[in-house]
Amino acid sequence: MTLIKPTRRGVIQAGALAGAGIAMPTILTAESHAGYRNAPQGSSVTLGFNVPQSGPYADEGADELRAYELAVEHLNGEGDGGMMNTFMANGSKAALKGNGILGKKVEFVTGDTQTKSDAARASAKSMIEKDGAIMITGGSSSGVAVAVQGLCQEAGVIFMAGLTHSNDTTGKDKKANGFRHFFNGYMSAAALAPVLEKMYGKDRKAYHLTADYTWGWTQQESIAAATEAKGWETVKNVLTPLATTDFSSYVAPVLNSGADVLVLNHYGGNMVNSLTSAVQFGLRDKQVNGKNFEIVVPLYSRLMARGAGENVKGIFGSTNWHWSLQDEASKAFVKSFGTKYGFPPSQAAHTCYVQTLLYANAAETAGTFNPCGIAEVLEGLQFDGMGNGPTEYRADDHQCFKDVLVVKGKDNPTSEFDLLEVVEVTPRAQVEYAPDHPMFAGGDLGQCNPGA
Amino acid sequence: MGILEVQNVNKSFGGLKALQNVNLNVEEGTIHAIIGPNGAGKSTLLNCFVGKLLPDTGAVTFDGHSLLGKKPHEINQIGVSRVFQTPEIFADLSVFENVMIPCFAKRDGAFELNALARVQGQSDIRDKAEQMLIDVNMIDKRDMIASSMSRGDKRRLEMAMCLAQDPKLLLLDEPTAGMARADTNNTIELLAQIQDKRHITMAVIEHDMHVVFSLAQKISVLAQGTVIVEDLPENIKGHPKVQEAYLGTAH
Amino acid sequence: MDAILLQILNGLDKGSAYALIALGLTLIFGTLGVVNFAHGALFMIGAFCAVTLQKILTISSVSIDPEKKDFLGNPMEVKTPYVESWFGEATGQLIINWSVPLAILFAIPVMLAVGYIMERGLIKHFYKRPHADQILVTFGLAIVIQEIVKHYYGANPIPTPAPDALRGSFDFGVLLGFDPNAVIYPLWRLVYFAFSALVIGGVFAFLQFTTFGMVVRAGMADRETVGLLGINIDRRFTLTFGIAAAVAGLAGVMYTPINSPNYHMGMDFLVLSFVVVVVGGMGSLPGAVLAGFLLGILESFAAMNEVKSFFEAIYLPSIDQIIIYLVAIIVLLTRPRGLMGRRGVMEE
Amino acid sequence: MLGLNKKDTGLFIFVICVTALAPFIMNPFPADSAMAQFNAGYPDLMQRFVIFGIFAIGFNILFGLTGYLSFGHAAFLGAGSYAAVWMFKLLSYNIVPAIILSVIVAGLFSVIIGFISLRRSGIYFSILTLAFAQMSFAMAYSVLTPLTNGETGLQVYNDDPQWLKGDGPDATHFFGLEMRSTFELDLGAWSFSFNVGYYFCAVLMLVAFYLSMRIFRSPFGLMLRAIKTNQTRLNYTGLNSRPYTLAAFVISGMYAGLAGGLMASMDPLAGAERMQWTASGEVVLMTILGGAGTLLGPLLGAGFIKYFENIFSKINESVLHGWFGFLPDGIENGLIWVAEHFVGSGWHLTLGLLFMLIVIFLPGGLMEGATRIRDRFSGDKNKKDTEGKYAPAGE
Repeated sequence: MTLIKPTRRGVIQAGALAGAGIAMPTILTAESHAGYRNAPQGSSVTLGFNVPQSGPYADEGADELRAYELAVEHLNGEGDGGMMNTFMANGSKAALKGNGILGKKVEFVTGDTQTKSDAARASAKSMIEKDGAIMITGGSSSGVAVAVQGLCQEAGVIFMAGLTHSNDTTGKDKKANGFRHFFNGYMSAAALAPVLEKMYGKDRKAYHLTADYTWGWTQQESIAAATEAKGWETVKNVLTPLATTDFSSYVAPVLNSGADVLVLNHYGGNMVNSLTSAVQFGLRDKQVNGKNFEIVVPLYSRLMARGAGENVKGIFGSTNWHWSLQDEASKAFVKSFGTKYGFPPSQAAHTCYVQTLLYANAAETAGTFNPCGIAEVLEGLQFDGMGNGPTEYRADDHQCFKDVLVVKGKDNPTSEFDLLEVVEVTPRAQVEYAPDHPMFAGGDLGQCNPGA
Repeated sequence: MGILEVQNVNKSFGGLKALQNVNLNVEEGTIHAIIGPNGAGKSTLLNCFVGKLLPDTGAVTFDGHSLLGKKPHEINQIGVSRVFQTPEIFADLSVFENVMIPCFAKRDGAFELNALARVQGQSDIRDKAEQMLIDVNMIDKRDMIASSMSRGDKRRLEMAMCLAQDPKLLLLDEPTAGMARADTNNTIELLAQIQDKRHITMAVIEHDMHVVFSLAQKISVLAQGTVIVEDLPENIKGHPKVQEAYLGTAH
Repeated sequence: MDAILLQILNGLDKGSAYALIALGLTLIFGTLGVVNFAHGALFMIGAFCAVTLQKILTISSVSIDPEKKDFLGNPMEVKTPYVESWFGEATGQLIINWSVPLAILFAIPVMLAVGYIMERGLIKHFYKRPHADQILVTFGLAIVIQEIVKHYYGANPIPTPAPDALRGSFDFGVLLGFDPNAVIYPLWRLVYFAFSALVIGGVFAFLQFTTFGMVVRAGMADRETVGLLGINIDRRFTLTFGIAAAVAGLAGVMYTPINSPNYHMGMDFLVLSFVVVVVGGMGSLPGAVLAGFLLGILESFAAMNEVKSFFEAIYLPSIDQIIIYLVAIIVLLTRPRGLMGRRGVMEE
Repeated sequence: MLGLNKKDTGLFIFVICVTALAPFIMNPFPADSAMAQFNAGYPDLMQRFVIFGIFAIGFNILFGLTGYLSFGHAAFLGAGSYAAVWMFKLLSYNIVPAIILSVIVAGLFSVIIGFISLRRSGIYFSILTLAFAQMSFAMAYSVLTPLTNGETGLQVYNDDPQWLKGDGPDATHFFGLEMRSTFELDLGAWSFSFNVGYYFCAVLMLVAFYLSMRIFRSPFGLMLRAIKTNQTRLNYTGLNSRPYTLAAFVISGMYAGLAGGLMASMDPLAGAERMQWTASGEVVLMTILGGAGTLLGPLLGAGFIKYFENIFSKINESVLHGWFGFLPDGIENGLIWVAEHFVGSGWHLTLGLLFMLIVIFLPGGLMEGATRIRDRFSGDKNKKDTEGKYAPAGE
């Protein structure tokens, strides 16, 4: 008889059942010895890849899944090893050996988040309860990331966040079992503001359109604060309903509002549609206050930006990573991904791949799959060779700090993937903030939970 | 004093005057027929009795209550039941259930949340419904789904449903419309029986003179929205005004 | 004033899409008595007709250019559309550039065929079934269509730009005596509105002046009687469904430059178009068109900052999120059968 | 027994047995076999089966009996969930006050929406309920964020007051009995999970099912069926249909609230998507798919949809390779190529196809399929009644 959660009552009930005369071998498994949930048995370890496979972010989810499969291949010693060859942790070569993790072959299960908190949690729960996943990772929105992170905290497994950009994920909703490699709204703003100042000047009036949910708000708050610090004025912030598909009514008043910059705090489909509307209304051909009217998209997703076609040309934004980076790590990753799938990876794929390697390395270093052991290694980990330069997993909030890319829609793309060009790599020091920064305040990591 | 009194009722739709100064008096315990050519306003008048239409002016009182502005279920609760031109029954339910529903309405009023009682446990209702079905000779069909019966049977069922409430007044809107001769005669017999046994007041709107003269104790003739004659059947037959209304003034 | 004019234009534009979808929906409902949850999918198929034509026109011959490198550093494949090699580069590019308007010609036969297959193959068997069954089967069909499109085109939006000549914006205000730059409006959106008006007019004229239309209108008024007249109603039902599908499809084709199409755009419009149909009144064609434009305009007004702050002052923040539903509730409570609905339709 | 007739008692005992033995029934395949992918006997999914079962049973009381098709019932589910999580935040993780409040809140909410919406019937009613639910969703997602925590979903934070918590458990519990405690029974190659939360939900589902049986067989249920078949006659029989429909609406709203409260009790997070029209549509689909107006149908429909959502979506290419690995490469790849369209990210396609097939070939939903199978086995072809739907109340 196995006790997944050997709470007092569980034991009593189990005892009663055994007492009722059901004959069975009574074996206490490694679980209770190991002292943590879903301790891997036998020769393999199971990871849970929880990505959107239906709904608007399905393509992003599919790209994440490709990256995970690649990471699993590399961990198991197949393929060319990708970034495993460049990965440096705390100044020395990473502990990964290409024989799985801690000698156990890496297997995985997949699920569909549908980009809904409920469905994402259901899917993650089934991975934990049914498939015995020891770690959950993935996702393409902050709502889902926060929801699944909370679940993993309760269940006692590690959560390695996928694409989530809201300040809250490592702010007021941070959890001891959750880790985020992706950057956030504050960092986007801090990286963008100096570039915007340089390109468009100090004296600018900005009009914000903001998706009316938590990510939109934190993004808007961040970018408004950062640009105002550079002398810009925020003329107006208009919240747009999430379900909006036609932004014409929100874009139409912009030109006569006295503003000369439009900031679109939108992501994914919202961003494609609002940007298309803005360009259609001729905003970019106009002069206001004697300056060219400009549009800014704080968070770019290359995959989605393709939907906006030529409209992205010349528009500034930020991104976590881009395949055109020329450091060895990025090149190695693009090569192994591109060879396998025939096209370059997205930033979502990159962050997911990196998260998987980081997890594997932490387990290898800690010598255990115990979430608390892994968390201990990840906290304060300094690593490099993962495409973003020297990076640190800050212990206070489990957020990665690294350089941020400021990008611009390319004027003369040479291929369908060649949409963005990196304008500036904003150094880490510029985007760093104190753990108790007001935009991130109110959260509590709590204690690491091993689930048993 | 009649049990149903209609005084000076006027109703017009746009410019069309459907009812003009209609006066009518239905005596308790009688069968009162309302006849008239097509478009005379018979249905409009009936709809004024049951709360479907509100007259422009005038009064309709039943047993001392005004019927104006009341909803159909309220009018029914004070003792007026109605039989429709095409039988309105609960087509998806069994015959027995069809009859039980008015029994519940009689016992419990317009609304009663009997969510945890059992239909099977309501012996008073069941006995009464059974009796009703025996009365209309349908007890052998009690478990049939109502929609699968013949039109004559549906009419019988509808009558049984109305009678289950022991109404003081039964309104019948062309009860034999579209029926075969045999069914018509059956219905006449049934109505006569009911009148005999229960002395229920009935107001019948009818086309078929055979039915009217077999049943009615009094007849009102409606033409162009007004009552032109109200008299005993034997006086109606040769009445010149009635002939004029039905045949026109040509001769 | 100019702000209001802008929002009216926006409203007419949104209203065009609503009206076109609702028109077909109510036509199918009124004549065939079918609640078609796959109608949004028809709109989406129309949009993907434009995408498909664009793909067909850009089918290319591939040659290797050793000068250029792709993202892996290998020699790059250069694609030349066959259209360009056949008609010369300039003409070829012009054809590709005009692929969205050209897609109208492509979409009409496709949509008629889709409508024909749907009606003959599936919907026909559901005329006499309860509305609940119709909802289930058409919803299932909508999912299947969506998934097929997703399989071939992915989940991300696909850019389908308007022709260069119609891409810019247009100083609409100057025509009406406003200051320059006061009312700037995208050309394509004006085209979309004009096109919709044309299609709506065409459908009404067709129903008004042809025998076929008379039968359809009579069928909407009283289905049973028309059945008794001995008219072969079946063939007409099929054609009605085809027309409704074509109208939804055309709405989709022309919508693509406004918002890049994706596989779930039909579902986004589905609920809204049902609200439009019901607000207009079940079974009323003019009602559907009226309600479409009305809701479009109100939605645009609700997005105005002045309106938003007014409603915020009376404790109704984010009025733009709920305006359509709020209007639907108010209309249905004051006018029981919507703006122009008839008694007894879909009230059981 | 319990005021049920013989047939209903039999049905009820059957349902009790199935729910009690669900951990065995849902896990028919050995844990390490290739078919284990189809096992559904893990706590979360079993909880979902019964919780959505409650939701659908309640919805069926409104739709199946009166024919009023509400497209906004998810609003009550969401309201119930929010109410429950607030109780966790303010009082403690004990689920009893949470569930009570969720039923009350959903009940009050449904009185208001029902009172207004029931002034109309048919599709006008459907659109009114849809409009209310969509408004609730839009506001919960944005302006009501202080109450609902918007996109992220309402959850319990460490600094929430939890006045009554004391040193009670840190997870949802029933007077100390933690919902998440599970014990596993390994029998040979098989493994079965018995979860406290599941059994708690199952007991409430059985109560809900029992109540719905009683309602179906009560005079009230008879009136509701009468409303569906002929409202005119009902009014001319002296019955006021409005209070009956409102009562049915509120009862089904409270069922939805109970389901919402239980969802939050099993997993203390309430997301706004729970109120979206797709969620309302899902319960409509469950009920029609299972068989509207039948007692057991909604339960079957709920199980069916949740099974596909949670099991089929998780079958990926490597699982397929595991299944077909024994075949020659060409055939293997061909089969995988076909199969992968229907599983994993293609699970929606399978669901859509099944919706169509079921409604085409089984007009009465899954229940009709079940009845046909039963009749085939018992050889009784004349038996037409589909499990009480048309059973004359007089027998």
